[in-house]
Amino acid sequence: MPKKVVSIIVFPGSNCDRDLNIAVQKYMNVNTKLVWHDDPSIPNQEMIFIPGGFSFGDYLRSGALATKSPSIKEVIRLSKKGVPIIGICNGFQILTECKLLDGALIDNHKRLFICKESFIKIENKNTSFTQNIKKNVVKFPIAHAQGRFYTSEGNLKSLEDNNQIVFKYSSMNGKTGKSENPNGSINNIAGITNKNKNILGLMPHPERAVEFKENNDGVCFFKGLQNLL
Amino acid sequence: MTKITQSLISEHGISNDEFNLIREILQREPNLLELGIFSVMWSEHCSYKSTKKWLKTLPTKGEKVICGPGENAGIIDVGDDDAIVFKMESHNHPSFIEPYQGAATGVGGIMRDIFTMGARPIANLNSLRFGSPKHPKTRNLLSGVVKGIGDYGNCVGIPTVGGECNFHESYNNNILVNAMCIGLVKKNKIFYSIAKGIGNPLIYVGAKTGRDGIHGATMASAQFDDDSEESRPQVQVGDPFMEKLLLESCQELMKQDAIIAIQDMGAAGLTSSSFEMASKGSCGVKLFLDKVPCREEKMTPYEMMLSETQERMLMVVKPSKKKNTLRIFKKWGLEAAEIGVITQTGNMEIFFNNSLVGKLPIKPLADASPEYDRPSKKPRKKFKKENHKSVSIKSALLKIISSPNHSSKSWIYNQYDRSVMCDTYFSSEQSDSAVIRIHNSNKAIAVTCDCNPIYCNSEPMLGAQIGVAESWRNLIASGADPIAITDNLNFGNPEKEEIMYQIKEAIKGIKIACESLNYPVVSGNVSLYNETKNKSIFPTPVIGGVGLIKNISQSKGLKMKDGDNIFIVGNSFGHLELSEFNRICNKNHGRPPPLDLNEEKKNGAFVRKFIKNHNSIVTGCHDISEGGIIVALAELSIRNAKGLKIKIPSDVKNSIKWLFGEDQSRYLLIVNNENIIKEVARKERINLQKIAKVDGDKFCVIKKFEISVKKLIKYNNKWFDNFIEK
Amino acid sequence: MIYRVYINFKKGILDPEAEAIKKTIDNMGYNTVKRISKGKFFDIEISSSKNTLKDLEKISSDLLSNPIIENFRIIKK
Amino acid sequence: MIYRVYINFKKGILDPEAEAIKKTIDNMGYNTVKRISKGKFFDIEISSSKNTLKDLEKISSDLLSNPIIENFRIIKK
Ligand SMILES: Nc1ncnc2c1ncn2[C@@H]1O[C@H](COP(=O)(O)OP(=O)(O)O)[C@@H](O)[C@H]1O
Ligand SMILES: [Mg+2]
Repeated sequence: MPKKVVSIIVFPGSNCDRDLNIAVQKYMNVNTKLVWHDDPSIPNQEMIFIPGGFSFGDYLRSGALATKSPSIKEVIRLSKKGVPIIGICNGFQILTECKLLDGALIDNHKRLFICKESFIKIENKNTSFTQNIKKNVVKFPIAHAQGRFYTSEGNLKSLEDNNQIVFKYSSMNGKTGKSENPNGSINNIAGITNKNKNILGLMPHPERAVEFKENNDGVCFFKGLQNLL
Repeated sequence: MTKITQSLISEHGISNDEFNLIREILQREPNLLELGIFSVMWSEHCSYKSTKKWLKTLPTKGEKVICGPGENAGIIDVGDDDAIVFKMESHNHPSFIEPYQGAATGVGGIMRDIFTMGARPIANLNSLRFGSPKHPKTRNLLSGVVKGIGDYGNCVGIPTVGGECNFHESYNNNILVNAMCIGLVKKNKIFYSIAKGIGNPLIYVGAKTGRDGIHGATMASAQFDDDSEESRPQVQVGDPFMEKLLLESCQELMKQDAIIAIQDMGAAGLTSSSFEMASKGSCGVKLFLDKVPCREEKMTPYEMMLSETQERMLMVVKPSKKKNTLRIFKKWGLEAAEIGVITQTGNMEIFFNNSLVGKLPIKPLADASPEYDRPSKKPRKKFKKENHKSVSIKSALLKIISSPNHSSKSWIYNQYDRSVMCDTYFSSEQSDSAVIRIHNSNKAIAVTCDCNPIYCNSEPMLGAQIGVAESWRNLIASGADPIAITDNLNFGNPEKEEIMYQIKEAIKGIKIACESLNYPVVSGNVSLYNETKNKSIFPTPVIGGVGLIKNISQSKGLKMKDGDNIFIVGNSFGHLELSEFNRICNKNHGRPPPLDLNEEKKNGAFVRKFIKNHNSIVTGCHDISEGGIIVALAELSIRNAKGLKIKIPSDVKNSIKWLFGEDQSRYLLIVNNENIIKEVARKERINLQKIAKVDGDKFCVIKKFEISVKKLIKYNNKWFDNFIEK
Repeated sequence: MIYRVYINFKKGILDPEAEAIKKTIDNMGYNTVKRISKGKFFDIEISSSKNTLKDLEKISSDLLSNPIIENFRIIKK
Repeated sequence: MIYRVYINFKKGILDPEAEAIKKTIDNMGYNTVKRISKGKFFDIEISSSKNTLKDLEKISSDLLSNPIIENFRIIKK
């Protein structure tokens, strides 16, 4: 059987597209198609990734300018048909900016870019994105300046009620207190899905945790996605 | 037309002798445009007129050197058709005026130097010097510079993996921001800046030209309108997004066999890029300035030739590939234009509105650029009276590790994306040098930058040698074979004899150390006139070293495991002059520790070989530098959150000297088997001593004192946060 | 014609930059400054048409601001 | 009293953000937008004293703006 093909949208300022591409091919056992942001059609619709980076230099608000790219219009259309969509870091920011995911990602509470290894608790293991991850806590690098997840109290409640919160910043043992919160996100939120659970956005970078055996928790994330295809 | 007056000449920084030379070359008076061009081409920055004579003495050749100084960056061979391109460059003055933009554009500039050669940047480093933390400007400068460096590299997607950051009052009004970039290229895909091919088009690409950075002195002409003061910003604003577009589009274009020569527009913008390319190719150029994409209205030829707008490139392409070239740039949303053509005349002919507005012979202008042998004199040392303090071992250690220069730099490096590109094996807080895997391979390179200005200020030659040796040692400690360096020479005013002395001595020191260690200089940068109100910075020749690790599993970091033993390699004499310890006691005078380059080589070769042959025994490795043995050990404890039991050898007479002495050429090797290393050291006649064992959660110097590692970490972490949050 | 679009954070959203500036001002010794908040503006030159205001509304709500966190206001200059 | 301090880039300084936004607006199909420039403002609540304006001048030039690349203007709200 020929390998399935998943799409990765590439913006001029994407800078995690190469790394994501490698991780997806290697651990999901699929082929990939890189879709230039200007392209109004996305032929391979098994699954769509929006990678990290600075799509348009992060000008205005990170992710804002990207929402006007033709490919994102197509992503929005396909999302309604249930196509699985995953946005990582800037991809998450783009998904919130085009309202496919709830909330907004704003300046970290200390105003500084943060890059470090971060423990992430899998808050909801019952999504198709996470059901195959065996560990309760994984270690993924984070690297962002606008990663503070914000949403209104009402929306937060509905995120909770619908089990849409998937990842939280935590300690090694899964504690999710204030001191484990790197950027001031509401309730330590690091990743959420939409109501329908076909769209996932997360700030941490699983694709940066696959290369060296010292930290390869990303492998289980990508392997676990195979069942979505 | 503007008359060339005496004051206009001196405002352009051109001496009378130089002006006479200009007349001789042109066989006539220059016009304002031509004067402006001479002034930037013959500036210290472009012509290296005060240092050229001495820089020529540096060793630049070696079996692994593919390209030494002279091109945009140096290139070394790392095997399997892979080559590493690297260089360091300063952006000191702009960063003092506008720390965020100044530092950001510094990073942008050095990255362009790397990717013009066809390489993809794979790592950035930076070496920073700020004034005293007590100086009112220091805090803003620090946060602006670090944010500027981070934001730029992060946006382009190149990991910033290491560097150094020190504070000293000599930098109060002249901070140093030296940025280093390392790129990877296939040996047969290197691009140079040698213009060739009569009739070939000259393509401009990137940001539109504005009036950025046209220097104060050269603003003298009367042609500007009323609000010209405001419309000629001296500081350039960086656009990392534009840089990313340039990087990707150039990489795409470079796959297509279209480019004959390429050069970024750095200092002196269009002028230096066009002159240098033409001069290297011994050809002429016609420039049509009407075609230059401009951001502002009514720009004059003078402004266009001298603008330092960032994120621009110039290239000569094959005529048959012109259309395709423009198409690729368009895809990336970049402005590109054909602004000139290569000729055989050997002249630079500049046209504007269909008339010839400037005509200069290229070779003579480049070749005849002044070279000075400025007088130098050893300065007489002035001794200030000092009130010495006495301190205990414990409080000295705590003072050092919580001091600005030795506190944890996590506040800095956490602002840098170190994990993008997925090849950062060690960023520099994890190992003595940063270790970056060569993508898709099992090899890695190690990179580091080092300088000790306190040593250099006392004895520039020895201090510079120590800088070279320290970088060499850092590479060895990471498990690498050192290959070559880049240098960034930061000094005061070379027209002063004492400063010229420092410059000559420092260069001599680099030369001696590099020759001895077989560690050639492949690129570099000079930044002079770093002084304000007659107060010069300490001489700061920063060394950026690069080495190769053939098998990444042999790379070593600052790791240790419970039960490991720590050995010291090398001789400890207890040299305290100019040490961190003495500074804490308010003793600021003396000489740097002596450096025996043979000893350096011998110890380095031993460590190198031991890691190679007994990889599985060695848990980690660390060099001993500022603060001596005890600070090096404390760093290991802090990094691993593990305790140590340290035993001062019985033959040691003065434990303070032994613990804090800064003798050179020493390493700590952390091993899990003590017999083998002892045996090998004995055979090789290496001075080796076991001094500590990894154990428990206390940092303990037996019979002296102990402290919990938790506390040690707290001391080490607090300074930056307190300083910034204040 | 030039219009100015003002954008600021909705009430209740922590603005760390404004807080940090307030702190620095305190440290500088100005004890009269009570509160500080931050916003941005865009000056937009637009050739007049009958849709000008509608267009500006749309640009402001769709692109220049994010209604989840920000308010905007358009003013003719 | 509340004062507003406006800050914008000096003329001639490259503003890549404004350029990127302008390009996106063009791509969205609004061809009437000619030019766009950007700035920020701070609303400062300050208890009145005879030094108020002098203090604000100083805060604006020393902290809120960098006179090398930015202009500021203080207005009473
Ligand atoms: N400007 C910087 N950029 C990145 N890393 C830095 C910077 N300054 C310091 N570091 C890192 O912090 C650590 C401690 O810094 P420092 O004390 O200056 O180094 P060293 O111990 O080698 O003299 C080193 O690993 C260094 O690489
Ligand atoms: Mg070191």
